[in-house]
Amino acid sequence: MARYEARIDVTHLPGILDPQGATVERALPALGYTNVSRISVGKSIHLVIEAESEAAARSQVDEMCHRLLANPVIEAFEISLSELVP
Amino acid sequence: MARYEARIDVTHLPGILDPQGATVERALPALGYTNVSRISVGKSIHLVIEAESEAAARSQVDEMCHRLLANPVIEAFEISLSELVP
Amino acid sequence: MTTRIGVVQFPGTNCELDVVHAVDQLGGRGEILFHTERTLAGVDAAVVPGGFAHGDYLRTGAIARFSPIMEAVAQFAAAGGPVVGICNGFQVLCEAGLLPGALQKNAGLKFLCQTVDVRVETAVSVLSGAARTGDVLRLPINHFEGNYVCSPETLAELQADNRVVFRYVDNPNGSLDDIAGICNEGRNVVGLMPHPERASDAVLGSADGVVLLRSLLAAASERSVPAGR
Amino acid sequence: MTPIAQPLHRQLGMTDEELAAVIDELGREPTELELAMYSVMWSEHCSYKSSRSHLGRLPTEAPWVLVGPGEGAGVLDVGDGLAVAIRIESHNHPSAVEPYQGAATGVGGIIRDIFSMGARPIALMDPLRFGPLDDPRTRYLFEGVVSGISGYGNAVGVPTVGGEVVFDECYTGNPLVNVLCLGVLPKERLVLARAEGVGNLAVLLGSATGRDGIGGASVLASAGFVEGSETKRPSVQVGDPFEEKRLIEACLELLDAGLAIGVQDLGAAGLSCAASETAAKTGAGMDVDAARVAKREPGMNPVELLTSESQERMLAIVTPEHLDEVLALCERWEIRATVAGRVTDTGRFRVYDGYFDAIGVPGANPLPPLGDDPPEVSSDRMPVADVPIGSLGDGPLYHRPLAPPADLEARQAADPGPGLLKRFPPGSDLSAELLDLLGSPNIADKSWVWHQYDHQLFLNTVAGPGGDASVLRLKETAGRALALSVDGKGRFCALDPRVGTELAVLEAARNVACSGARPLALVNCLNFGNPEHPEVMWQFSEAVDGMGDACRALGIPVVGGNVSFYNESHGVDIDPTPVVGVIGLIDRLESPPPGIALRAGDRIVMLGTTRREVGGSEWATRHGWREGRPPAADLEVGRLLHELVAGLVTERMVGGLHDCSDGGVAVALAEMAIAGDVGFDVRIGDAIMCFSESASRVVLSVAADRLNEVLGRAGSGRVPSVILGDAGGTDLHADGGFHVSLADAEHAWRDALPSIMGSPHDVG
Ligand SMILES: Nc1ncnc2c1ncn2[C@@H]1O[C@H](COP(=O)(O)OP(=O)(O)O)[C@@H](O)[C@H]1O
Ligand SMILES: [Mg+2]
Repeated sequence: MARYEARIDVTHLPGILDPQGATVERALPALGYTNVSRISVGKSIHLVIEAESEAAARSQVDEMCHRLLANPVIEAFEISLSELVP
Repeated sequence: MARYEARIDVTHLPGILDPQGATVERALPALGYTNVSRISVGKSIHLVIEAESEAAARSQVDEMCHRLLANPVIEAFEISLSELVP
Repeated sequence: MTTRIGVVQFPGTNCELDVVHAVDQLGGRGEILFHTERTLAGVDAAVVPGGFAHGDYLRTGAIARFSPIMEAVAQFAAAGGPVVGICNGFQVLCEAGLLPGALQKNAGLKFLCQTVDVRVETAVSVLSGAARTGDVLRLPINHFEGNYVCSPETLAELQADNRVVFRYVDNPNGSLDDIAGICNEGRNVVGLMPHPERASDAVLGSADGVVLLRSLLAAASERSVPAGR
Repeated sequence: MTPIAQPLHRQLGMTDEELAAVIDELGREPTELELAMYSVMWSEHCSYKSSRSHLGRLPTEAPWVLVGPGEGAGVLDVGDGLAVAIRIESHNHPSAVEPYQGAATGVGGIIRDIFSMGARPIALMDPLRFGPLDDPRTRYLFEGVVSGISGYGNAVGVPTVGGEVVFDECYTGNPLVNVLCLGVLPKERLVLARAEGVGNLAVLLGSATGRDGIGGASVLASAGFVEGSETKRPSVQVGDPFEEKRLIEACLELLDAGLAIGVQDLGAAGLSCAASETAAKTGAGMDVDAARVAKREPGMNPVELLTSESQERMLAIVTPEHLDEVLALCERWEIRATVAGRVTDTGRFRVYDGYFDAIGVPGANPLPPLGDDPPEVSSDRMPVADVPIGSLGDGPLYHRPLAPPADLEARQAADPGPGLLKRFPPGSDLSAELLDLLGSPNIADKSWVWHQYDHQLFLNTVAGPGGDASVLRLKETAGRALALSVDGKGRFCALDPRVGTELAVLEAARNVACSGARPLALVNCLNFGNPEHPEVMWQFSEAVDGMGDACRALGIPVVGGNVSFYNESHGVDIDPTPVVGVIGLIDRLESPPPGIALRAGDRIVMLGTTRREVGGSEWATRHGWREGRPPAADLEVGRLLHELVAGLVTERMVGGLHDCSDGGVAVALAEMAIAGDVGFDVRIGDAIMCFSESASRVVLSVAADRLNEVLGRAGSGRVPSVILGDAGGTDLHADGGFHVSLADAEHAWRDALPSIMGSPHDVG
């Protein structure tokens, strides 16, 4: 059994409104930042998972994202894995 | 002027409890996931910034995190930058 | 000469008129201060009321604290002026650094609108001067992010200086040390999650908030900081 | 495998006949944009083409009705110069696809209907229907819908003061999410969205327009619904309560300052519907320039821009002289405002792409989004749509065939009474039955739901969720208050839609009477199956007649409604579920109404008559019986009861009172005991008498020295009354019926929902 650290980057599906991002973007010029655009605010989830292989870990995390961690109807997610060396 | 895409990974400071992470962790066994631990739920912020150099971009994003995007009292953040080739 | 209580309004604030109504009922005069103002127009005290300033987007209070009005509030507070943050206002004051710590999601991950028992832990603050230490008040809470957190050092300080002004009798949201409200060193800036204005009329179920609003009106009319502990 | 490509009009949900009618109207083939607009405007959702022919049978008039059905909301005169606007709408199908956003955008939509009348929204109510909670998908939907209403309603700053939740297997594949909104306005500020005055400008306010719910109305509301179907996912809309909150403030300020002639919300069919409707009402015309619409995404074409259902957008009609002030006011509230239309006298609705700037129409023209190429501006552009302005609004009218369900008589004949009596003969111990009913999600404490809702904002809530009706004081008046109740009786309607609807009206009116109010008006949300099924149209027609009869008998005008058809999954229709909201007025509120709590030492009196009616009852259903007849609905008896009860309450002659509904008198008593933290000792009769859901009954807690007076009043009010027993002790005891401790009853009732919903849930 190996242990992997997973980072899941949950973002909005293209075309889905991101009120948080839009609101932050509106606020920035007032703070003197005029060179920033395309802000989006999503979720970042970290976890540790035990699995036979990286492939096994990835497919379970993917399933967890679909079932619980993300909302596939409006969110996209990207999984990055790295093995934890004890 | 170059354009950079920034990803900011906002996490909870160690020692600051994370209600969302805790709740997800409690929920997982019921869903049949017993091999997952150390779950934390934070924010992932994406934005595009124009700057002279990667260093300039990084230092501005760092300042933006300290002032606005993260709350140093409870949150840590990590910035990753990549240049956007037009 | 009626006491003037300035009530800050950000886009997304929604309890401003309730606070004005409650203050007026008690003989004071509530005045709305729009977030783009740069002065407090000479009011005797400032309230940052509840609601969802800037939608609570990113973090509660994160964007609101940059509003021009907040600089005026900070100066007023630094000069000893009475400042009270209720619910979202408490969150804004924490983000603005006028109060230590932060408020994050309730432990149950649910919005909570219910009336709870809150104990007054010190009568030495601009919001509790007319109350007695140990009084238990029935006050409505109405928040998703009311779970107070701070560093162990900060907590130790708050406890040592007796700056925890209100505690929940039965902690509804996981708040550190049952904290419902705190004050700054000067004790002229108070933030709390419960809504005194929602308990300002028996016909609404409780009038226990009146003693707190009276305390504020008294502190405001003196325009001075209660001394000592 | 991919299906053979359908002709465009069919893909858009239009029949060949409807296309022919369009061609006839235009005298030519429609352009793609015109076809898209007609398909949405003529959809069931927008045109009421199947229901219009029936709704005319409802009574709509009373001296205090300022605006009846047909406008954004009904408006009532409540005295002291104040008026209230009220409306209810469904958001069923979007909520089944994405529960949080579906419910959230439903809240946003109904709120816009209210402030478009010039009223400040002050209260929401949310009648909900789901399948049984043992299904994980249902728990996910329930949790998501409640979070969505909480997340949006709380943040937009409109308290949710009451509602309803019912769980029944017929809603498993098709939950119902109805939302009612109430607003107040100074009578003189009442505005109706009207685009008058040639040359006046239509200013688009609020969110940029994205690809949300393109054709959403027709896709989601008018097509048979298949659970989780991928094709609908692009139509999911995301709500932004912060944008809406700023829109409320900006629009009300515009109207207060007299800067807007009218404001109209953008809902189904988006800009094409809003712009054409406002002008059609005055017989004027309207030109719209798609190039002026702020786009959220690059590359959006006029079809998308005109039919997009992006949330949080309004259209204000303003005179050119006022434009600068309007834009300034919007900037103060950080609201995007762009001149997108212009009133004409052509009697036509014309859409251009890149025209206004060329002909010199004033106002802001937003920059196109990154990566977009704006259309070439030119004054000799041809319109991309050009239709008679009225034609979009008056869609086809269908007289669909009606037929009662074949098995109706058989089902009605099978009364569960005898079977249940065999299982629970007189003298059997009903304690377990009572505890089971108290723990049934349909009856159990709903505070798990309403603790998530801000129900106190504005300091009006004298009686919030948890009792019979919710009571709101009107601070602006001399002590007046409103009472509100929403009720639906799907199970009764399944057995007899006419009687079931009468029972729903009776219950809502009864709840309102229990707070001492006299009923002012009713709004309804008619949730039905597929109107192409003759059984469904028969149910619909019966329900309309039942509502009409009940409203006439009780003197309650119907001031607004909403019809939601196609509530079906996998070809199975839901039970007919008309939901009604009744609003009542309390002329003088000195102190809060008594509430439902039993008072230790009081006598317990029941007004009304218990008959052996368990058909469609919660008790029978829990034992697997879904047949029989619903309780009789004697409308005259109801009217007399409501008048008596309202009188007793206003004269403060009772210590507490509660209407009998789900679970019968046994459950009503238990709820009163829990609320009053005191037991009781009563005599009710056998199981049937304990759990019968006979209509028009109210249980009273009466001080001993008031007893004879109350009984006398009942007699002279021609309302039967019976003394059930006394309040006291810590046990719930019914002679020869049940005997449980107050603690056990409270535990069963309070912990049911939390223990089921405790942990977060799997999408399943
Ligand atoms: N979805 C909901 N939202 C808010 N309040 C609710 C909801 N469901 C039930 N309630 C409240 O719980 C109480 C009991 O509901 P219900 O049993 O339907 O009352 P009644 O039987 O008198 O119509 C009511 O006050 C109602 O407002
Ligand atoms: Mg009911």
